[in-house]
Amino acid sequence: GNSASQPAADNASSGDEAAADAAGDEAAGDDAAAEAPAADGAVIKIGGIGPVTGGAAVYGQAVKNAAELAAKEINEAGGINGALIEFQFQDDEHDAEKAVNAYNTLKDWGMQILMGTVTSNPCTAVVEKSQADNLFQLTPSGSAIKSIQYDNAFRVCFSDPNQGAASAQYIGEHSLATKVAVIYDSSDVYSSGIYEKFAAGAKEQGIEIVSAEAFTADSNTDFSVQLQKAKDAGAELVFLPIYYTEASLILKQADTMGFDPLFFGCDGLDGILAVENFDTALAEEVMLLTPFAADAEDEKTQSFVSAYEAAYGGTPNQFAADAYDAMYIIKAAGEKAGITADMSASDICEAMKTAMTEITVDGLTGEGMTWTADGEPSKAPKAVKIVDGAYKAM
Amino acid sequence: MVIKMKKSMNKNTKNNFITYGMVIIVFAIVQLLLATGHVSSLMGGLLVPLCTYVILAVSLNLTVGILGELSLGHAGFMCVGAFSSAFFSMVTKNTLPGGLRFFLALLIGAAAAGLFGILIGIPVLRLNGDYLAIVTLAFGEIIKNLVNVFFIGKDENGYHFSMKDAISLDMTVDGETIINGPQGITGTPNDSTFLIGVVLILITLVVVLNLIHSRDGRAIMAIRDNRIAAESIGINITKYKMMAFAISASLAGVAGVLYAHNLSTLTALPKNFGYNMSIMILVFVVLGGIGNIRGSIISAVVLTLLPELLRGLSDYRMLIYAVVLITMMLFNWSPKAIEWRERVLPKNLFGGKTKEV
Amino acid sequence: MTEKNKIMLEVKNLSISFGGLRAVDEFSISIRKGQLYGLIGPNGAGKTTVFNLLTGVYKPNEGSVVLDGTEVTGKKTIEINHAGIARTFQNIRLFKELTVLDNVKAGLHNQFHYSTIEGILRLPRYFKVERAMDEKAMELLKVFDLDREAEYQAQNLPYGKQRKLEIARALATNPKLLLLDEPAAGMNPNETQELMDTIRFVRDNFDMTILLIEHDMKLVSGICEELTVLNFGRILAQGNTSDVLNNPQVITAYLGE
Amino acid sequence: MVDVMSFVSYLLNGISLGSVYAIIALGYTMVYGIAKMLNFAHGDVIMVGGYIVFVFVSTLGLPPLLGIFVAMILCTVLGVTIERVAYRPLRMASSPLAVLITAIGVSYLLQNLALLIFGANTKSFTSVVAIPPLKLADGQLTISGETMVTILVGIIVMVCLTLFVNKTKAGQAMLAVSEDKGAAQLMGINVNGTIALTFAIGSALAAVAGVLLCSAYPSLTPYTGAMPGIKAFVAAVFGGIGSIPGAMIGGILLGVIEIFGKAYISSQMADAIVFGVLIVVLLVKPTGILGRNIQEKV
Amino acid sequence: MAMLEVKDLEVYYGMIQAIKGISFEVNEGEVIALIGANGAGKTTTLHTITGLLQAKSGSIVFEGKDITKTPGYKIVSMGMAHVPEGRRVFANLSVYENLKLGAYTRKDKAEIAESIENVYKRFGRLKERRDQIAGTLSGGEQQMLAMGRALMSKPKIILMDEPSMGLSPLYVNEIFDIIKEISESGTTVLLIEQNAKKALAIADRAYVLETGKIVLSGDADQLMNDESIKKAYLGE
Ligand SMILES: Nc1ncnc2c1ncn2[C@@H]1O[C@H](COP(=O)(O)OP(=O)(O)OP(=O)(O)O)[C@@H](O)[C@H]1O
Ligand SMILES: Nc1ncnc2c1ncn2[C@@H]1O[C@H](COP(=O)(O)OP(=O)(O)OP(=O)(O)O)[C@@H](O)[C@H]1O
Ligand SMILES: [Mg+2]
Ligand SMILES: [Mg+2]
Repeated sequence: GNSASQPAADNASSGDEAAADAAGDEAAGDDAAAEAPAADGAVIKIGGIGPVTGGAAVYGQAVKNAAELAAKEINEAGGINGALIEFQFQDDEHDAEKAVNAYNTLKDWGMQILMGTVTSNPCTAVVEKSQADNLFQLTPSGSAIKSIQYDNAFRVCFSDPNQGAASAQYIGEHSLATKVAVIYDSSDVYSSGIYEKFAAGAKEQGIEIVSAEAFTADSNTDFSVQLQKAKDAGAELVFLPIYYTEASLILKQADTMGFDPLFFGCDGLDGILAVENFDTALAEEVMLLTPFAADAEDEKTQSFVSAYEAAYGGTPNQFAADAYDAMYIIKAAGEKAGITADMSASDICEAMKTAMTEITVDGLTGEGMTWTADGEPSKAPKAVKIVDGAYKAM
Repeated sequence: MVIKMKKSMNKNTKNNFITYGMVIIVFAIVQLLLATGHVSSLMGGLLVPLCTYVILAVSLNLTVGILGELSLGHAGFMCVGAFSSAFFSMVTKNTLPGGLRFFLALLIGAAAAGLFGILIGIPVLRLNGDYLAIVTLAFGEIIKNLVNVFFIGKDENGYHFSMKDAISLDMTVDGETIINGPQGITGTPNDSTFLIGVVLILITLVVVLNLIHSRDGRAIMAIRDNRIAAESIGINITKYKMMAFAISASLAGVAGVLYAHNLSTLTALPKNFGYNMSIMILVFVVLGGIGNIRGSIISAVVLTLLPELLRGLSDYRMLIYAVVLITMMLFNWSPKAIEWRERVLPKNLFGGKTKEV
Repeated sequence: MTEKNKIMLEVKNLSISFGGLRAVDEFSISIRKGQLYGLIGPNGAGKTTVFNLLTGVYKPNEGSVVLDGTEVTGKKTIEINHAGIARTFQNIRLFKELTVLDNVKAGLHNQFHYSTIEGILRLPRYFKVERAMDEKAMELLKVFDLDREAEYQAQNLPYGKQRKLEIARALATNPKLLLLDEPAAGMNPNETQELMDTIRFVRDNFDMTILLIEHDMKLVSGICEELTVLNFGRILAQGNTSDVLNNPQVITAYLGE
Repeated sequence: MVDVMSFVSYLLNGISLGSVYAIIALGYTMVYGIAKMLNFAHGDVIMVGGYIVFVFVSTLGLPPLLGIFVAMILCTVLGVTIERVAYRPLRMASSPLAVLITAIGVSYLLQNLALLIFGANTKSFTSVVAIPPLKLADGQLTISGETMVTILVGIIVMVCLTLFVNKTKAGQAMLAVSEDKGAAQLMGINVNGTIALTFAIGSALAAVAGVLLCSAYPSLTPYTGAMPGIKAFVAAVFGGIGSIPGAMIGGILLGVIEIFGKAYISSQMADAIVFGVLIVVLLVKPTGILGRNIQEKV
Repeated sequence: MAMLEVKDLEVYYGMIQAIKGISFEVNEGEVIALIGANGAGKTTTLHTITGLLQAKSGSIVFEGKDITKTPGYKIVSMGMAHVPEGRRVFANLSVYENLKLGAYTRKDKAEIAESIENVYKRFGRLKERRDQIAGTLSGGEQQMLAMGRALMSKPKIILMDEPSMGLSPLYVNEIFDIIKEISESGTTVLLIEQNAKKALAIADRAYVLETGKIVLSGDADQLMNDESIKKAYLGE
């Protein structure tokens, strides 16, 4: 497909201004963030869904913030085809049933496009409803295969299998290790999904998985056993397809027990350097396959990060980047499809579906992203390594 | 005298019918609103979950209010009902007609949960008070944990089973994973409807209310009030405790079936099947008045709707919810508030009078 | 042996220890059908413990209990109740939140039957049996002058009536032997007098054998035909009421004056 | 040889984890034993303690000991306030479950307050323990400074609490209140005051537990207290709820079982194993390891 | 001035009025009996005096101080003890611990041991069972413990709710001797008894309660010979 525009780059400059006034009135992260209806009242209503309370709140809050930031920027730059965006975000507490409630709430509000949901499992439940309504859905971070199983749904992030396979491939091709241990969250869809495909990919690459130990959401403070097993099995590399909260504990405990293998993770690990007060020395040499790194030197990332920090105080993680991209992708596809505020959700969906496969977007999480009709993005994963407390592209 | 007794029997029959009537009237009103398009998507989507929680609350009230034992593992039974029935529905998705399939799924969910109720009841019911509570909590967590490491797949060679991961199922490429560990079951047919939900509520009510006012129910409440005295008049403690526990479990299983066939994805997360959910159901029961079935229904509905209605408050939503919960508890249970209410309000709103069914 | 002289309860050498304390030591008693028998003795003598042994709350270390020809030693409480022993408790144990009527109907539990399914589906038998239970229960309540309070919650009854209700509930199990633990405790003399009449009435009209523990001598001497006196877990005296009450040992250990 | 080594190391890790459960369980069991209520919000007071120390020590740079002291005071105030506002009015309620539910409400409240104030982002906690880890067997085995301090503090707390309850007048009052509030009042005991004191002590302990929990496992979120709270409750039951040494033993055992379960049976089923063992223990000894078996006299 | 003065007391259980405006007084050194049928409100009256229940209206004055609103535990330290209905011993504590708790308000630590010995002297059975868990004591033994425990606070006035309930005849006599003794040693006594005859025999004055109201009062001897009393409460 041909390139619609260069949304993120276009707005990178205006991002700073946005950040400047965003800091003033948006610090509280108010829902009404992007409520700036045009004079004629023509707005495109975009809904967002994700957990902003409960154990997974950290992901939902990042998405909510970044999406609001993007919506504001887009509106300041004139909106989509002249229509401004009205963005509303609803909490799903990382629960499928609540996600459906959130979806219905947004529908009652008049949502035309859905940017969500943040986590995989609720996403799988919601896609069922959006498909029935023929409503365009773009999830920033729902990574399970079935989260976008219908033709109205697309995603920004990689799918779990993709990440698992890519990680195995990367480790194999760069001969990082032959003996690998895995520590994963067996109660989490994302983590166990990646693990499965990683295991399959490892076989192909001739990598030996010497230990694969799980933990669960209910026992995620102590990882001494998993580490001990990896150590005893002589693992050279420990693969961590998990989120950074647990990873930060794993790094600390490995350090305490004097175990120093290579640590390799996926996008969930991104954000670890941003943990307030975290001793980044522990994360030295950690590698991760992620489309986004907040410390990247490029201008796009830099301006996004500073705008985000100014508005919400805190470094954005990869979820935020996905969400920010998602809004610009919607803009790009919307412009390509020529959607207008008075179109029905279903008409918008039909137009967007086609447009998605025709656009190319340069975003924070990938250059030249394109989509296939099955909703999967095509973009190159970046491998980064933490060196001197900062991400360094490999 | 006989006349007076008849009156008392009629009184509880009448009371039961008020409860049934309440449910039916609400159902009729909602149907009317649905037909005229006055129901928002949110409310429309909440109808089946509301039925699920009402059944859960009523069934837990049987254990907590009537049997008098604190159970913190009710969500575990719901989980068993949900997974067993969803598995059945997945397997027979293409072979059985929808109605029959769902009916069988209901029976299977109820039976499986009831069976677990009995299995768990054997050790649990030997304990008392808070020890019983903690063991039910433990069982609930065990069920949730085990469901998360359950893998069942099917290919042309038949069924495969593993407790490790999907890879260990060793299936051929076109094999389909039916239960995929933490990813659970995806693609369960959406068979649950509001009508079915309401019918199941009514069935639950009939079972629970009629049980309470029968010979067996009296035995169960006698055990609750004084175990030693109940033994001394020849009531079989184990049998009746087990009966109440198993019925309560299998009704929770029914709620699980309803839940599983409402969403297309079913996973056992702490949020939906962990102790948090068990406690949530307990909150319905206690807020509505322990032993007060009608109160359970009302508080399940109110507390399920409340967080949804508070969505407009965005970030403050759950905070306000917590404050409202605490306030309602104080208002409903504190002796001072009750006294004040009795004086000021003509009649209790709900749940004021406890242990009355 | 004539019907009247039939032995209802035969206890031999019943003993139990709590730690080092021999609370009941070689207790033997023989009660004939239809007798009103008293068990008395100082505080802590082991009277309530005897009741607990007879009803299976405690398992005896030694000894045997035979009820109406059936050995019930060491059986479980509910088996013993099924065999025909019912009791009341020193510290009242009612089903507090049930109505007075339901307390008695709970007592009738094993006298009337219908299945759980019949109960839940309310099949005709449910109504028939429940009605019969109601009638029987009201009949019993009337005996104890409790019929007007049938719909009260048991816990709202005054103390004296609670004691009576406990007796009614025990009677409802259709026992052969009724054990009453201090039925007159907390009653004033008039109420005690009334209670004596009721106990006699029960014995006569229900053809009941009754063993009771009591400290109120007026009641004991007024209605008991025979007495056993316990002291420190052992039998101090046994025999007909007036003999026992005039026994100097009993006077020193128990009655005083 | 390796097997013995790893066994020992699992054991040490189990004790480390268990010591954290134990110190939380001490506060739990204290409040349960006296006030006869399952304070589901206890775990969240721990979380609050963690945040207070985080703010004062990691952010404002106060010396750790002073930070802990401040946390203890603030948590005490918090605990007593919660008791006064949310629990006391329900003390005479017709069912003890009422106050249990309110405790759940308080737990939600604290979590969501923390969420609003601090956000959902994980904060990394700087350990307040400056002791280097103890290395044994050529560095193959390590015992972290946090573990040593936690165990030490646990034992000190256990001994002090036991002495306090058994030897002081206030302790005697607590025993009486836990038995029968009305009768306690007739002895001249200030029941409300005694329960408030219990909450004060329990909450101060929660602050200490919070600091030690976050030092050993340095990630802090609004939900940090929830799971350790539940585990500590389990530990307290394990040891015999209401028993102070029981809480200590129960906590450590729970940690060891959890680690051994993960190590030798299945890391995926660690929770099932822990809870399974709990059930077995309770079936063998229905009142927990050190629980007194109280028989009702008929 | 009376030591304890109750005026126009009204007490409710929720909506139910149990005490309907009663007034009475107890002078220092007296033994006052409160008699009445089951459910007359005797227990309720005592509970209200010692602060276990709150009065709806009326006043309670103890040694010149209005204690109507005073928290119960303070009333105890002012020198009032209460042997409650149903004994209320601390079931899981030993006999000794129960007695020690009885002395909770006392400051003279040294003499507590002596007081315990005094109680043991009065109730020999308690001495034998000093380490037994109170809940496993027999009914009568628990009654003795409740009495002993109340005495441990060295009260100026002691309120007793059916102290003879469940006691053997020998002990009933003894209990009344003890009450007399207590009274003679200077402690004021307010006594509820079903055993009205014995109560009136040792009492100076008595009040008769019927469904929440005082229907009769006067000197004990005088009441003992009152025909209506005889009929209603003495069983003659
Ligand atoms: N479970 C037990 N453990 C220890 N001692 C017990 C237990 N049950 C009873 N006892 C003791 O056994 C003795 C007999 O008690 P029991 O209750 O039988 O007395 P009783 O004759 O009924 O006296 P009372 O007339 O005072 O009720 C008492 O000294 C009591 O303390
Ligand atoms: N907790 C309560 N709730 C409601 N009513 C009560 C309560 N306690 C007592 N009553 C009622 O108050 C009235 C007075 O009861 P109270 O216990 O004071 O009587 P009493 O004279 O001590 O009788 P008894 O001789 O039986 O001990 C009775 O009618 C009783 O039913
Ligand atoms: Mg006795
Ligand atoms: Mg009384």
